[in-house]
Amino acid sequence: MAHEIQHVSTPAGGAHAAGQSHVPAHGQHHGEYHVHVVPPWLLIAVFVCLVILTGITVGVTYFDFGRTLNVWIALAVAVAKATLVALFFMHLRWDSPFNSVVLFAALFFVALFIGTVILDSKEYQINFVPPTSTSMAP
Amino acid sequence: MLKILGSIYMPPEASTVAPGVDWLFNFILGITAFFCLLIFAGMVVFCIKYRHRPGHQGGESPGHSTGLELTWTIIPLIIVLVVFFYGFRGFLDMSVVPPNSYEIIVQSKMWNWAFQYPNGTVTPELHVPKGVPIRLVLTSDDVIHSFYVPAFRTQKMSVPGRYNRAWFQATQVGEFPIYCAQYCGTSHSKMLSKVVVEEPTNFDRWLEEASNPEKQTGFTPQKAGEDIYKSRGCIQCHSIDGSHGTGPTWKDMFGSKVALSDGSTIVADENYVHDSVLYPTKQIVQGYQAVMPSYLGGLKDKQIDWVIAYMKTISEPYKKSMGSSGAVPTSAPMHKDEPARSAGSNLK
Amino acid sequence: MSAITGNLGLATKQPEHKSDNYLTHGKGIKSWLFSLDHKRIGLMYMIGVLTAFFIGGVFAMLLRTKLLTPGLMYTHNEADEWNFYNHCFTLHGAFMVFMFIIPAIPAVLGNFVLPMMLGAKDVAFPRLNLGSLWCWIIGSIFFGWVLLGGILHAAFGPFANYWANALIPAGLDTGWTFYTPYSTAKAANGTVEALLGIFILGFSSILTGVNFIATIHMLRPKGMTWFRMPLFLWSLYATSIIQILATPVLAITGLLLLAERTLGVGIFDPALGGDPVMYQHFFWFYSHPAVYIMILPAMGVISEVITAHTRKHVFGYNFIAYSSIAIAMLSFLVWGHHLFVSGQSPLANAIFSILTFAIAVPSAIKVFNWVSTMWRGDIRFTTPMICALSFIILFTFGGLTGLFLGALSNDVHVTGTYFIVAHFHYVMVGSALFAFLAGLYHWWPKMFGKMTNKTVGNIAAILLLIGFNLTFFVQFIAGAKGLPRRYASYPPEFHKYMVTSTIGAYVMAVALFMMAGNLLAALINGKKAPANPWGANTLEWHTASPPPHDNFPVEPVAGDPYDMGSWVWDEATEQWVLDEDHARTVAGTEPTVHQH
Amino acid sequence: MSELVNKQQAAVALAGDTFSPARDHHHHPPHLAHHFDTLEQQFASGKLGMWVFLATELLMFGGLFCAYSVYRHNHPEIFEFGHQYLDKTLGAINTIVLITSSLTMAWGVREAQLGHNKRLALCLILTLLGGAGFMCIKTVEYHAKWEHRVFAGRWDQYDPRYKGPQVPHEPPTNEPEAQAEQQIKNNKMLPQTTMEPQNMPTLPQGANPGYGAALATPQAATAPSEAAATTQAGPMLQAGDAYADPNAGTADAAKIHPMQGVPAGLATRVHAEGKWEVKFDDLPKTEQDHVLTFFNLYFLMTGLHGIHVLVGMGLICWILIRSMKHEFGPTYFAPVDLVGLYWHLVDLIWIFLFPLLYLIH
Repeated sequence: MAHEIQHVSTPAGGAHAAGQSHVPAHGQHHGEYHVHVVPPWLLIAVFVCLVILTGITVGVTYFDFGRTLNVWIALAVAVAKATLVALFFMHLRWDSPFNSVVLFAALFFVALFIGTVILDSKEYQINFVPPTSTSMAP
Repeated sequence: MLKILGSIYMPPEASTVAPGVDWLFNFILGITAFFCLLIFAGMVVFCIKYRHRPGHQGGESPGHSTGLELTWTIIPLIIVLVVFFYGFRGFLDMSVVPPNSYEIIVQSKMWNWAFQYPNGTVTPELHVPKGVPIRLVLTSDDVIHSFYVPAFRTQKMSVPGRYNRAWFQATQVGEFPIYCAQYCGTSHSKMLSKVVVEEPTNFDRWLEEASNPEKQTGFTPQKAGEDIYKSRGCIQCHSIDGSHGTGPTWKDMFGSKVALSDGSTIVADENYVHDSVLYPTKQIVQGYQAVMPSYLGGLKDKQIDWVIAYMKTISEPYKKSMGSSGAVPTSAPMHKDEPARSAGSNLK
Repeated sequence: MSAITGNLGLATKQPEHKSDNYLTHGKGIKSWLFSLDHKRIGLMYMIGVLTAFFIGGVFAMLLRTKLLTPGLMYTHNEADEWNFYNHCFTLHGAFMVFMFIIPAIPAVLGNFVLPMMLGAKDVAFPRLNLGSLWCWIIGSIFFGWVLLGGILHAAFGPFANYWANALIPAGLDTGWTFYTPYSTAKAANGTVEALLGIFILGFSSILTGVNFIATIHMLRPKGMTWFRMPLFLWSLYATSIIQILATPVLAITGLLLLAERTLGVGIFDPALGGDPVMYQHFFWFYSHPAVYIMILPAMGVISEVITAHTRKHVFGYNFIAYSSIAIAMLSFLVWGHHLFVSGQSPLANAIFSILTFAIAVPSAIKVFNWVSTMWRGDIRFTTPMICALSFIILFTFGGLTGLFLGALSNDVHVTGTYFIVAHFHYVMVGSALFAFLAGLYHWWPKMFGKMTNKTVGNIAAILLLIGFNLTFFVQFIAGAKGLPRRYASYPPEFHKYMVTSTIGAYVMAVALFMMAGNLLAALINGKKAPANPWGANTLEWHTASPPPHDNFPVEPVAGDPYDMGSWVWDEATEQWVLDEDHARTVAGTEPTVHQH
Repeated sequence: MSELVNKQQAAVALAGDTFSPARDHHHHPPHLAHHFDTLEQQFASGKLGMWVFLATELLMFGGLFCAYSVYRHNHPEIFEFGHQYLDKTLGAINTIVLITSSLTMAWGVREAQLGHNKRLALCLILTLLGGAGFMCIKTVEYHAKWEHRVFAGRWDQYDPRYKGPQVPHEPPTNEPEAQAEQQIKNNKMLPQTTMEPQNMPTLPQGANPGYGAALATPQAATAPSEAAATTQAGPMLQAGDAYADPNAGTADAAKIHPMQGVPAGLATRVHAEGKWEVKFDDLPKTEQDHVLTFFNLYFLMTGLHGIHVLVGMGLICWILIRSMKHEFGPTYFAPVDLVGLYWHLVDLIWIFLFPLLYLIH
């Protein structure tokens, strides 16, 4: 895939950047500024994929694969869509990897939260039948 | 030796799990004391030896020592795993209910406890036989409370909307306090009760008496009716001071004329009360909703008779019609000018 | 003009500063309230959190005074008395937790010190920083409104006017944990305002966290690799992780509670089809990590203070740094230990118990490393050092008593009692407050250019330590004996413990007033502070006291932050001066001199 | 270590003859804040900050997803029943609308990077239209729920005059006993199973009508009590014996875990040929409450999402005004990019909400 990479010089480039790069991790040439411009065909392609996936996820509901499988299919399609949006619309594909780490950390902790609370779900009793005052004291 | 020491900071050991808990407590206390001494001694020695003073120079020392640091990573890790193991084992003892245990339902409410025995008797204090595993099923009417008996080392929240369970087996005859250990509002600190541990034979005798008021000393139908009024939920909706509740007040009701929602009028006699308790939707008093639950199967006819007897003692029309022959009971209604508010209603 | 830039291990000599510093850089109240300068924002935060601490402290004294007797102390009616007590402990908890301890070290000391430790001019997003301050102010106004409303209600009773009753909150009596269904169905009419306040305060915390993470990632100076960062920065970084990942869960929990209380949406209230234990899961998913928001930065402060005042390189830098991150990660996995008796499944209990023990290990590592740092040091008993030593004592106690609570069978006995109260006060007050005081005394000369009085400070610190132990140690015994917490009235057998505890509280109050007075006195007639009064080598000591508006006239280059040999005591000027020869030896290279 | 030193020296060498140029404010590009050295550093910081903030947003929605997961995990049939009130078609249209607005937003970022402020403004206007369209469709849906009397919370919280749900008219009966029984039914959450044993077979094994049934007839409970009262202390179980569920196999296991996953009324009226036989209005009050749990979650999740859409639209307006002033170009487009990130996150969340709420099979 060929991507347009724009090399842009900052107006007062050389003078500034010279040296004082605060970010040891970044090895770019000083005074140049890498801007990744997403080409139109890619944007359209991602959009078309998203529409198709939306169609799939709606279409799937007309078939019964069983309660569990249907949920997982729906979630898998949603994850695929979300990945497309994050990678291309949100530029993660070309971004500093640490931003992806942040996203994954957030998803990990959401999963941890939900997973652990569900672990306890056998204990939640929303069909609880409260004893009435007929039979119990105040 | 540890037992004597423990009595300084622990309540009496009155259940089968208590010695185990206390043993673990003392074990951790030992670990705590050891590490505290180690760390504090190190601090004191260093503070004295390396204090800044004329002529003292701070020496060079290694910036780290992986061996040393791994040592004080791994040793605490082992210690905490050991503590976890014992804590977990003790917890299993606490949560695995022995089969065939005696079940008591604990129901909490702001701010009192009610204990229901298998025969349906409900008491505000918990009586248990010694040496019998007691299984508690806890639930709450309103907010979260926590059933806590320090002497048994037993605690479990009683949560509305679910049943929690706990069990214990008392090993000592005596009376032990029950606390509510989860904050539950104004009178949280007075949500106290006690557990009375008795020999099994005494317990059986007590239960028989408790379930049959007629056998209790000082039994009168009026008093038994008042107990039912207080303990079986009537008090929540029916006042005895004339104020409006969810249901009509009992003050001066018996023997008076009652206007019903269908426009008719009826005299509140024995039949009316009896029917209202068992089939509450049959006759709705004007201005009230049909919300009262039926006590069909919940109260026996004899118990309803006691309630009626109690209602008679707080009804002026009835007493007048009887030529005020009945003595005024101790639980006489408050004065008419009293503000129409029961003691509990101004609580938030 | 020539300037010397340092080399590895060599501090940067800053040119003599002009008379202009950040305190005098702008004039007028607006230049403070809307300042983008991280130092000024830190000071504004300091005024705020100390006010919250004072209010919370007043409530604490009211509580302890009431507990002198199991009967009536303030009123003639039990219900009023108990309600008053319940409101007091709720507001004590809420003010102390949400408005004092959580923002205290990160937002005050962190804001002031973090960019300077990085040699930066400011945090990454100064406007966000100001936004964080204002979130704190607005959130606190909500709590102030709850407090004021409570007073109005107590004074004038239920209002005749419908709107007055609806709009003026009637105080707050839910406990700071807001357990449902009490908070949504029964509690006093100030819960909504308080929840809004917590929601907004949460954003203050989140914005600080976002700022610190971006700053530490992007604004580290030349020479400062991750493992050359001062340990305070490691602990702030770990704290920020918790702030950004846990606080939003508090926000959504608060919103759900609000929806439940105002609209009758039933997620938690069983009467509406919810489950109250799920609320506890939600709440503690935030509030347990929040305990580490309080204690992690405190540990960072102690690492700085101990090294500076023992004049020793910190022992086991890597272990301390890693343990900060380990604590931050593990802190998310232990919330269930607050639910051991609330009906959680036994499996979950076991998992949470073992993870709770796991988190004890990194804490233990830190304590051992601090003590080892003192070995062969040159210990100076300055006020920050006394506070730090007190911290180690109290944190050891608080941490080790956590073992009692992590052990499942023991926890069943002591949870919900005064044992818990004592345990978390040892950790939060004993440790976090002492660390905050240590940090204030340590950086006060940097903040205001004035030295504090050592004698008064030391006496106050020791008095505080004594008062603290008097107050809370007996609570361990009362708790083990079975006295539940939040009791307005108590069985007579506990009277002696309660009285001892109250006496201790008065001692603490006196000590805290001495502490505060000493700090204020320093502002008025304190000795002028040099740039580096302690001879510490982290970058904030390389600039003037108080620092200029932009922190560093010359961008510093970071070396080893704990290389104490770089600074030597100059008898003539009675100041610590930079020993360039030493620094050169440590670095092993010649310093580079650049001509401009 | 030596490698590090070399790197540092290289960095110092790179500094060349200019030391600390960042101090010279007048040399700064107009959008570079004083505490950053380069625009790139500033942009990277902004982007990192935005991602960290998005992480907090994810955690915030995580709370709602958590509540959703727990309730759906325990009561799938309630969700299946409830979701029939949601319009799948409108949901799908809304998904497409939001995806389209995401496309125009991403395109807008591209135009900003290239410095085409006019085209950027056009993209932003299209994005705004998408957001507005989304909210309009959402309003239509919300209105339909309101008409159906399904919404977050309870009527009496919105309308104090509301006097409870309209109970379907029941033929009056003169038999007081029958009335009482009817009333017991109304007071119990599981009326049929308590009073009409013929409904029992539809419940799975192990399901128990619940505690209320046992308590309602204390006489029945007296019989086992005699046996229990004389029970001797059983030997304490060895640790680990019945660890998985201490109550498994005990007589009252079902009391402790009453009704796992089976709301009585709905289970007895499962849908035939994809149609539910009962409507929301026909359900007893207690079951309506359960179904309302689904709608509570629906309104909370879509409501919070809708608030985010509105905030996003506000931010886009701000960017739009700035783009009209031609402020953006190759060296300065960070605000567009960051607002874009926020807008895409809103899209991301909807991508999950749509199947979870609308497409429950």
